[in-house]
Amino acid sequence: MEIQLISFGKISEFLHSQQLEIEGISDTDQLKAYLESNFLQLADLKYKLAVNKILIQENTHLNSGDSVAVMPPFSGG
Amino acid sequence: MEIQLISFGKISEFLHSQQLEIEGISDTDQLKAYLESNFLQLADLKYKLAVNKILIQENTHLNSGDSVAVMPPFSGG
Amino acid sequence: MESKKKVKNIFIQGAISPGFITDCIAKHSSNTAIGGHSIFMGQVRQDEIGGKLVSAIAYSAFEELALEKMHEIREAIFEKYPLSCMHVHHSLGDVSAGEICLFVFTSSAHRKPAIEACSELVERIKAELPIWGKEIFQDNTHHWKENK
Amino acid sequence: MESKKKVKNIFIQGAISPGFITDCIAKHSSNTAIGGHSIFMGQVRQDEIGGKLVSAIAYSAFEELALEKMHEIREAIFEKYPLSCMHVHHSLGDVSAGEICLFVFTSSAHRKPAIEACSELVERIKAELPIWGKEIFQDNTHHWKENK
Repeated sequence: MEIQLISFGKISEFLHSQQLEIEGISDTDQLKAYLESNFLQLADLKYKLAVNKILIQENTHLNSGDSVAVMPPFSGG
Repeated sequence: MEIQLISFGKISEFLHSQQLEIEGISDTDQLKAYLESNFLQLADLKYKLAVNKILIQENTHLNSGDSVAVMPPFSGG
Repeated sequence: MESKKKVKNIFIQGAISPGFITDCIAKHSSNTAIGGHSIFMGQVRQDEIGGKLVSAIAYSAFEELALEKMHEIREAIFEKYPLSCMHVHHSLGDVSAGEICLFVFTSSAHRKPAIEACSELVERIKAELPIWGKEIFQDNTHHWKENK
Repeated sequence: MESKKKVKNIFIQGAISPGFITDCIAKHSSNTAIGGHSIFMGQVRQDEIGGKLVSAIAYSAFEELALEKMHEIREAIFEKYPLSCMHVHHSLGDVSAGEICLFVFTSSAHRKPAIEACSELVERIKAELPIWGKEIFQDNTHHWKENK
């Protein structure tokens, strides 16, 4: 399936925003495992996900065409 | 002895700033009793005294020539 | 620290103008050690008391005692919080409804000291400075303000 | 209360100018129900990190999510405190050391709601809005800011 990946802050320096074409992934826990094994720096960071522009706290089902934002700790203000 | 009386706020409307020429008074408790018996409205109010521009919390000895400020509750800001 | 700092005058005749406040804010951008500014402004309300509207507050003060006390508060706040700057201005005389009568401005490297110092200053100014507000109604009668 | 209020834009390109802040303050003297204004301004510090001086912070945000979240925070704060007004502005892009990057302004009939709402807004903005600051050094290297 197709996931539109959007990355921010320091994460955007090694994991670029992109269209991901992946199979065998149906929820955000699986996506995190996939990303952390492909982008090792991510495993060392605290980060949050937003699915279709909604911040998620728990494992969330993914559909083809969903957008997933990968966000390091916020540092506004 | 002579006391320079300075009054503020609503107290200044009935107890005007003035030179008081009084005998038989040697501390602020006595002065308060004298003022409250001569200016009955004062007895119904909360007020503070400052002797020679220093706010006092306790009974304080008075000397001739001292200034005594009679101040209602503060309402700045 | 110098213990005999000069006692600053905090009093301004009449309302504190937006221009005065602006100048005060603009002056601080040159200090690149500052990370946060906290400001409080007190404004005269057109309260209704007993069916009458407040048109202005006339402020009076025991100025010498107020300035001594403010000096003491200033030193205590500088002692308690790591501040870069602290500015306090209070009106004397008439301030119309809608105008500013109190301006408190604190700056620090971090937000928390600036915010906490500003808030504590406002409380202490209201509770401890010998200043009185006389609320003047539109018909020229008056009522002495009481802080809650 | 209307639950589908318009989502306001809080973002400003570059620094928040003293003139912008002044205009915002000056607009509020006409509201004679207001008794207290509380303001917080965040300013970019020229911090030294590893021997290098910060010359600017470049802010980026997940704008849509930030505006939705800010809308939610705004409604919660209006629900919790009796405010007359609330204004929040945050920079995007480059803000030089000494310039303002965050402006929070609350007004209320009484000082306490204005002060408490302002302080709570600043905390929530820092913790909950998806905004990132990249500290740019004078040699053009950078360091991603971390809020404490």
